[in-house]
Amino acid sequence: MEEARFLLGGPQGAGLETAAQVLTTAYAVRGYRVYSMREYFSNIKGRHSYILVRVNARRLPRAPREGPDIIAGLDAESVFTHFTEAREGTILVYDSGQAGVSPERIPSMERELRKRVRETLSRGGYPPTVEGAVTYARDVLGARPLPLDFRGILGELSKRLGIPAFKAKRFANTIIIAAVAGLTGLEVGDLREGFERRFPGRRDVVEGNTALVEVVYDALGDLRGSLALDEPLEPPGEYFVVSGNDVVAMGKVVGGLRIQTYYPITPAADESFMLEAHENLDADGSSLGGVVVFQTEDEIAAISAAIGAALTGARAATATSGPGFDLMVEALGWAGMNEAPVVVTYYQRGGPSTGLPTRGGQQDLYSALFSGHGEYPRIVVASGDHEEAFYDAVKALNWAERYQLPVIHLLDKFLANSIVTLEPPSLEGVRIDRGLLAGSAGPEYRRFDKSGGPISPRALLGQEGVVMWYTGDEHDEYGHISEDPVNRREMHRARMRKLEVAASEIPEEGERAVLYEGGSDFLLVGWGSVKGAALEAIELLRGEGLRGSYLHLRVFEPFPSRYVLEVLRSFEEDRVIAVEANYLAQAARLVAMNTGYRVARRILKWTGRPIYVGELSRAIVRIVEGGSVEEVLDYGA
Amino acid sequence: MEEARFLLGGPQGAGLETAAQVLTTAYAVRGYRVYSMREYFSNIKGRHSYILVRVNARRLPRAPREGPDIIAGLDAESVFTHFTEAREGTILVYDSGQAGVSPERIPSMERELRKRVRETLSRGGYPPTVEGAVTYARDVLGARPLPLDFRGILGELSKRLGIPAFKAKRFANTIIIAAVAGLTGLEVGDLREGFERRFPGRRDVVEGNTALVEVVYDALGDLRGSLALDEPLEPPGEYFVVSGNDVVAMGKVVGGLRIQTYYPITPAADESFMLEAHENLDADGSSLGGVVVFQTEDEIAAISAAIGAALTGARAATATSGPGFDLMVEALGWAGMNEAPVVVTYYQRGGPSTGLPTRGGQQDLYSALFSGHGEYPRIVVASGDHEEAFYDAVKALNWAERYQLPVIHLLDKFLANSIVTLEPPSLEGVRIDRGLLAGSAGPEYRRFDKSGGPISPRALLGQEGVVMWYTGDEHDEYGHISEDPVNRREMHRARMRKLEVAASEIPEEGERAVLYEGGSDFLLVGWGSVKGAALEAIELLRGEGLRGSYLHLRVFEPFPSRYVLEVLRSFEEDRVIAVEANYLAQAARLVAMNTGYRVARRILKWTGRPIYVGELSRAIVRIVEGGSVEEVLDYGA
Amino acid sequence: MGLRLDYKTDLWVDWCPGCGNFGILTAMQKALAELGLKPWEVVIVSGIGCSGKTPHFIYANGVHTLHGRAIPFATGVKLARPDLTVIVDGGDGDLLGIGAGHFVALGRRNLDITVIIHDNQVYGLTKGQASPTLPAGVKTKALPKPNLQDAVNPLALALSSGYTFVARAFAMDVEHLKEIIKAAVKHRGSALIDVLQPCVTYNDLYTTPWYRKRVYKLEDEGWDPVVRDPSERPVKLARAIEKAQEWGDRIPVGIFYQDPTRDTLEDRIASRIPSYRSLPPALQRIDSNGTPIVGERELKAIFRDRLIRVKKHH
Amino acid sequence: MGLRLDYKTDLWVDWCPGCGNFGILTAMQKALAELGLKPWEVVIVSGIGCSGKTPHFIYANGVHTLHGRAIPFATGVKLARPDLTVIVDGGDGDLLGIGAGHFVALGRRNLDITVIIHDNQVYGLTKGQASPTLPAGVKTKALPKPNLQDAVNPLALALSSGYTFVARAFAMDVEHLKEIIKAAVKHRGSALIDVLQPCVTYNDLYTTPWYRKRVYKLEDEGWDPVVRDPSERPVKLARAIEKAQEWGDRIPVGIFYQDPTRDTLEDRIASRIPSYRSLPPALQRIDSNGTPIVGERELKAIFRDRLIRVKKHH
Ligand SMILES: Cc1ncc(C[n+]2csc(CCOP(=O)(O)OP(=O)(O)O)c2C)c(N)n1
Ligand SMILES: Cc1ncc(C[n+]2csc(CCOP(=O)(O)OP(=O)(O)O)c2C)c(N)n1
Ligand code: SF4
Ligand code: SF4
Ligand SMILES: [Mg+2]
Ligand SMILES: [Mg+2]
Repeated sequence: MEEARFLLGGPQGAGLETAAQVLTTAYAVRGYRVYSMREYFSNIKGRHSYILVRVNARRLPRAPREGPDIIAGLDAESVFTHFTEAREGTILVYDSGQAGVSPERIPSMERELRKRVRETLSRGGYPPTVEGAVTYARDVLGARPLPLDFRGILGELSKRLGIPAFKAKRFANTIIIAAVAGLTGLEVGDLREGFERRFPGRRDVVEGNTALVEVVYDALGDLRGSLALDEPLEPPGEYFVVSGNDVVAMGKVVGGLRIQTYYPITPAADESFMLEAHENLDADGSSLGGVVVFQTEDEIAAISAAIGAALTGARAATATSGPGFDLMVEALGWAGMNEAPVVVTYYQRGGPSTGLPTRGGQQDLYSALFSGHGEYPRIVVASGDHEEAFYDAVKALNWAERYQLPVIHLLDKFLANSIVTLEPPSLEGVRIDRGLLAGSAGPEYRRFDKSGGPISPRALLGQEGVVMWYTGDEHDEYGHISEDPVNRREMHRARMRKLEVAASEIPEEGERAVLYEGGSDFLLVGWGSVKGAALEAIELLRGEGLRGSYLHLRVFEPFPSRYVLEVLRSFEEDRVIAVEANYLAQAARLVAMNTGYRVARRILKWTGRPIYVGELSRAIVRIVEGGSVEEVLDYGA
Repeated sequence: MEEARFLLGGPQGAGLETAAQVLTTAYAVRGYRVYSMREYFSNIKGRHSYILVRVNARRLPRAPREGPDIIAGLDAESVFTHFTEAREGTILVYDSGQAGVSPERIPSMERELRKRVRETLSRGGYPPTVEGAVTYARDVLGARPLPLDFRGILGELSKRLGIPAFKAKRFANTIIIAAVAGLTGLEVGDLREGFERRFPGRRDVVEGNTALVEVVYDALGDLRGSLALDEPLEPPGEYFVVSGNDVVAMGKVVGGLRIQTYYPITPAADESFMLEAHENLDADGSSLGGVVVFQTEDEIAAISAAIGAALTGARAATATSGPGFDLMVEALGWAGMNEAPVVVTYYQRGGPSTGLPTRGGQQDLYSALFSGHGEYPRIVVASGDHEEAFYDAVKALNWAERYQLPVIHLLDKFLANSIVTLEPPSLEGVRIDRGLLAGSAGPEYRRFDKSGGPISPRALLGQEGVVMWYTGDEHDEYGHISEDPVNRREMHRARMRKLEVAASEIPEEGERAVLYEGGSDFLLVGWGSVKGAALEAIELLRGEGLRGSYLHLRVFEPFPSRYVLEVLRSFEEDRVIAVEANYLAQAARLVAMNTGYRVARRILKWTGRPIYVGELSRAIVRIVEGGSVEEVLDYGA
Repeated sequence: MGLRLDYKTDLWVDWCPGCGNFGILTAMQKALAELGLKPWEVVIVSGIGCSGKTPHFIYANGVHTLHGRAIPFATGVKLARPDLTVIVDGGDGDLLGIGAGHFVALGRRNLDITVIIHDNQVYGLTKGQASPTLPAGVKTKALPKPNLQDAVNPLALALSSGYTFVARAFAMDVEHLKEIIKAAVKHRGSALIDVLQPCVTYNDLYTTPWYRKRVYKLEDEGWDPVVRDPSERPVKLARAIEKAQEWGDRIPVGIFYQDPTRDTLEDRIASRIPSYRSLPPALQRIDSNGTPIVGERELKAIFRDRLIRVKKHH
Repeated sequence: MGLRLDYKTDLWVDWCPGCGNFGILTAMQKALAELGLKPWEVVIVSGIGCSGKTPHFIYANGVHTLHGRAIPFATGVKLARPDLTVIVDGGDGDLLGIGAGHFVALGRRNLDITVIIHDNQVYGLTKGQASPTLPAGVKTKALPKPNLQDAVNPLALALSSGYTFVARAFAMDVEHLKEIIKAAVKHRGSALIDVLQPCVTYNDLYTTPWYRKRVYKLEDEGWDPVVRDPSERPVKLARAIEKAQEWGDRIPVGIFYQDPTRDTLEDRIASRIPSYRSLPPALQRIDSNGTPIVGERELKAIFRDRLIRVKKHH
């Protein structure tokens, strides 16, 4: 088969994150393309967590998709949470020792789910136990149960390694990793490489895990390799195995970032962690400098310190998510007023308020565009996948300095926490653009000199022989406070006009919006990580004779109004569909604001879970063929 | 004459604010309607400040208007700042002792203005002195100079009162108050009442001022009463003499506010000051309770404490302006998520950032509507004048409780700091609406019970026999954290649907938008304190044969889309003009977002000064008759 | 779920097994029960973090607010209903990092609120970063490199800010902690309890055994924390701050300082608004059957200083 | 306007005549000149308030930031260019009210920044409301009623937060203040100077004559603020805090505490990033002629732990 999909579940803290990394690495070693995403609670230990992995022999999968080939549960809760996701042929791996457990005996399970499970099973006449759920999956959905004796397997491990049982238990999560790997035909050595990557220098852990893989492989018997994948097609020599957080960090390093400030918050903190782990830029023994990663006392301090650093000429950024961004809003306005180049990497999660802090969504577009009192220019760019995220991170740093303004780089949890095999990005054509610098400025220097146009030559704090002033008050060319109405009229206009300059320089077509043409039966309009699901759904529907296109919005400020309107008008109005992971269809409403064009059909999702390819394509069909105008999606546990 | 207009200038700290209050009171005592506004720097002492007063015998003036009948300057800077505003017949009162002063000798003057004054005078061949400016005003503009010997007048005062000269000097600002009053025919007793109001219990101050009025009246000689006003038409028995800040405080008291939290900021703080000064609600000896006015350590604490108080059932609000609002954004989202009824009174000033902290603008509409991550319902209402502000303050408190959400009440500095004679507002039809309360809730209570619709019965923290939970996380009906996708889908939807309920209950026509019909030659579309200038400009143009209408946008969320679109479509597209005190035409762009209708013509101003009636009407003519599509206004010093 | 007086909810407590928060939770539940308070007379206000979940596990009113903002939310509740018992639970990051400004402000006010710091030296819920109570140079489990920033001393900070009750306790000594919570709640004024709370998942330095070896009780050494006369304040305060520095082989727990001689913010408000105690903001009537209590006549009376009577026929 | 070394700008200083800020301004200008620093090597960072305008009146780099945020902005400047001299000017509201959290955080870090509080007990620029250093019960000019909230002691707060140089001075004694500023700038680590600054317009209680009668110099009494060995810290700190409580008939000014034995944040960063001092963030090259220094090869080298080599032909 070309692709295999599997879902691995277990309690938070039991190693699901490790599983994602180990499996992704192991498949990558073999040259497969892997996409893996993770769902978890805002909890450190005990609540249910799972990963969804797609391994493909030809190309990188782009989004979660229903219908796993394998569902593997570490515990009873995993079975109860996911058994309804099985389809014809799905192999359901579970611990035979848990067969009799009922939802009532699982305190970590949420009330609502417990109730639904009971209802589903009792409606079908099945007992409310793991056994019952597995049988339901088999009888009703066509799944193939694969009970494994976890206790026996771990007993075997403790025997082989000569370690006590409680120590063997620590390797439990490897049972399901190994089951998946074994079923799909991975070799022991591939997995071993995954463990070596994950636990560098910890031989005992690697050995233990490898031993357990062997035990499980034995236990699989005939089934081993039964879901074997096709040989991968011409893989390149190397892959980065990276999350969305990771690629942004890598992009920032290429883009010359030298100070990253942050206050811990999900799902942004891992980016700073990645940077800190690589703070010394050592390449083959020679040092290219260092990135100062600075944990502040709050997000107000994070953005303020980033701005302070930016004024000295250091490329500076901060990364956060909604609650933190809210606190940055005031200082963002200061940066706008003072033409300070600063980048805020903004990871969307489920809002409002603390919301669903470890889940995803696309609810923060308004926040990125409009938060903050007063009017000032900012650039807002949203990334749709790992590759875009990498290049956008570089661009954001360039634009910030070229136009001397804050740039907000929008991502979301779906992207941040999904791990892929990424071809090492080409840096051909990637440039560092520091904008207009006043390298030879002297005592007559005026920081906000507008005589040459809205963009003033920029000197840096600490630059020899130059002195300058900054203030959040309206100011004159020197940066001193001025309340004069004529100065105000011109200064405010000059600041705002920088956006016009940016608009004239950054192409609408291809850079600010991208049309993926596939036919005129329908047009999806989306942004951010809708991209993956949209493109795959379009492909899926092509198989069913529906030919659609996707308009991917990339830069929201300056908005690509002309091009977007042109594209929209080239489709039948009732075939244009907004797709967004929010309630309000924010991007669609922004299209109306900027072009007057109202997208009247929409597919929305706000459960905190990503949009799946299947549910999206079914919704498209209901709109295009069924006349529906709004579809609300809710797939995923 | 029916109306007199005057401009009084002097250094900050020299009593211009007092002048506005005293004069307004004095005219009110005589039954006139007065509108007075004030411009001042972000400075405590020394920089130039002025008031613009319109006194009318028939009706309340609504906006600043060019062409003062009197310009009275306390100092040379006032003359230099305002002499170009004189027109045919303007009486220019100044200190003859300052005649020789040049701009270079006035350190408080801003560079830009100094340069313009020099240029204006030298172009006309006048010397760069007060004398020169006065002569310019006379020769070029037709003004009538009225030099007064300030030193002599104060000398006379010190003689009459038997006080030393330096003490007499403290009364200096009364010279221009008296000059204006004398020219327009006010009696000494009227002014005296003004002083008594302003300085309650301070007899010596009242006496000194009154004596000085007499001295000045003597000095005016023949000119006394030369600008006498018509007798006022049927004045009511009483007026409130109040600023925009004051009326909001009064509205809040009527609306049942019991806790106001605040952190000092211009131009919001005066509202809290007004409340604090009236914290004991004493009416005719009997106490109706008390309002706790609480100064917090910052705006984050202000909103947080207000929300905390609101949960107990106390009506709670906070007041701030842009920088403070930015800091409130995160907690506002918490209120949205937790369906907490809280009111934020949001006074717009000149942004972005610290901007023009004592000047005005309408740049914060986006901020009020969209600030904050995630999606949650809020109501945003904007007041156009003092009367609206009063009733909106009551409404905001009602809506907050009825729909259980944050309500943002938008005002601006122009309104906040202008003082008018207000007819005591009728409270007929004003109700207190506490929404759905769970008065008899018991142990089974669920705070977020949605079984009866999106609005849940509300119990109060501390209510006997009831216990409840709140959290900013997504939650179940009890208020406990829930990450279940189905619960999430429904809870988020229910919260957002409250806005639909509000939309169905608050009429679009008349309450969310008001059409002032005057003809179809043009339609102005505006909001907030554009109202006054728009209505007067329309009236002015009617005299010139142009008949226009005004669409006043009042509630921006829920937006009156249907009605607004209907009104807009009933006008020729090229006769529809947005009028706003900002750069982006924010309200017009919101119209497009909500209706798809793009208002293509606009009149904008962002100098921090209010829109004047004259400049607005001229800009309308240029658009309607001259084919212009955008006009940028900049009148006012 | 009927009304319960043991202060327990039937939710699953989702902290890591062995977490010090269990000790704090139990101590709070016992203290509230022993104080004989009704669940609806108590409001537990928390920030965000592992600690922030506490109110959900207590059967009393619970307000789980924002990261760092528990104190201002609690302040609003208390100002509107000074008769309620208001307790704040927060993490060290929550109260001493992002919320340090509010922490200081509460001390200045001496509002009658009890603040409990769940002091685990890490940011638990965001996976183990250094918190403001972790010393420089040490490296707990989840840090990629040793900590760059130094620790603040919660007791010294509270004492300098004006808290009138300042104590430290150990989460694993539930009985002792419970007694300190009771004393703090009974104290009139702002009270701070810094609770040493082992985080089994991320803090591998300050563990339960580590503390057990070092902790000793102030009262066992005859420490007298009480200010009996305002003149004693400077000296007792300085001594308490000095004592608060003690850390290492011996770590004192107990009440470091208690000053019942200061008036509370509520006292000061009541001196300005006489009806404040009997009819606090939340309990006042504002309407009668929908008609505002402040009608046209009352409005004119309250704001009479802004009302002008027009002189007729002059 | 040519480059000037007397640190004066030609702007009109728009404070009220007689304002204590003039003393602070003059002392700063003199101190900088006497320290022999070049104007471009100095960055003055301020918050919002009357005090916030200070940088505009000094001929050196000036960053007039947001209310309460001068410290974090300054932190960013200093981290990126540790070789620059960074001074923060803020009001008491600015640094101890809205900015108190950052104030505490700076102490924890011991970053080499000097913080000057313009302590006038009021919010000057917003027209005289009570600031966090105004005691409860007093009523300055612009308050409608006596102050409800109590004062925080800036010195005690700084000492508890970890500042390694803590001093108080009187704005009207320019010479003495100047010397203290010089000492603070020379000190390696976070330094705090609380300057008693009369506000002639809104503070009619703590006036210049009031202070003149009370202020005395610590050094005249032989006060020894210096920590010579880390073991002295707890005692010297406690003594300094006790001394800081003295207020009333006698008010001490001078250096209360100075601890040169602690490492600074910069030291700690340099121990992790060896090139930090020689090539701090702002001075590193990031491109050569527009081409990123980190190219494809370097990217793979730096992130080699994330790079997987595909096994061919297995
Ligand atoms: C404004 C904001 N910033 C960041 C976060 C992310 N966050 C959640 S919990 C937490 C820290 C928790 O540490 P602590 O306060 O010590 O509590 P603990 O989990 O250790 O009990 C942070 C930073 C947030 N929720 N809100
Ligand atoms: C976020 C924010 N809130 C409020 C203000 C309004 N504001 C301007 S200056 C000031 C206080 C000034 O007091 P202080 O810090 O003591 O400085 P001073 O004027 O006394 O020097 C305030 C609250 C602001 N600019 N920003
Ligand atoms: S992470 Fe630490 S503080 Fe949080 S629940 Fe686990 S042990 Fe407790
Ligand atoms: S208000 Fe006070 S602090 Fe501000 S300038 Fe005037 S005297 Fe100085
Ligand atoms: Mg913690
Ligand atoms: Mg101050």
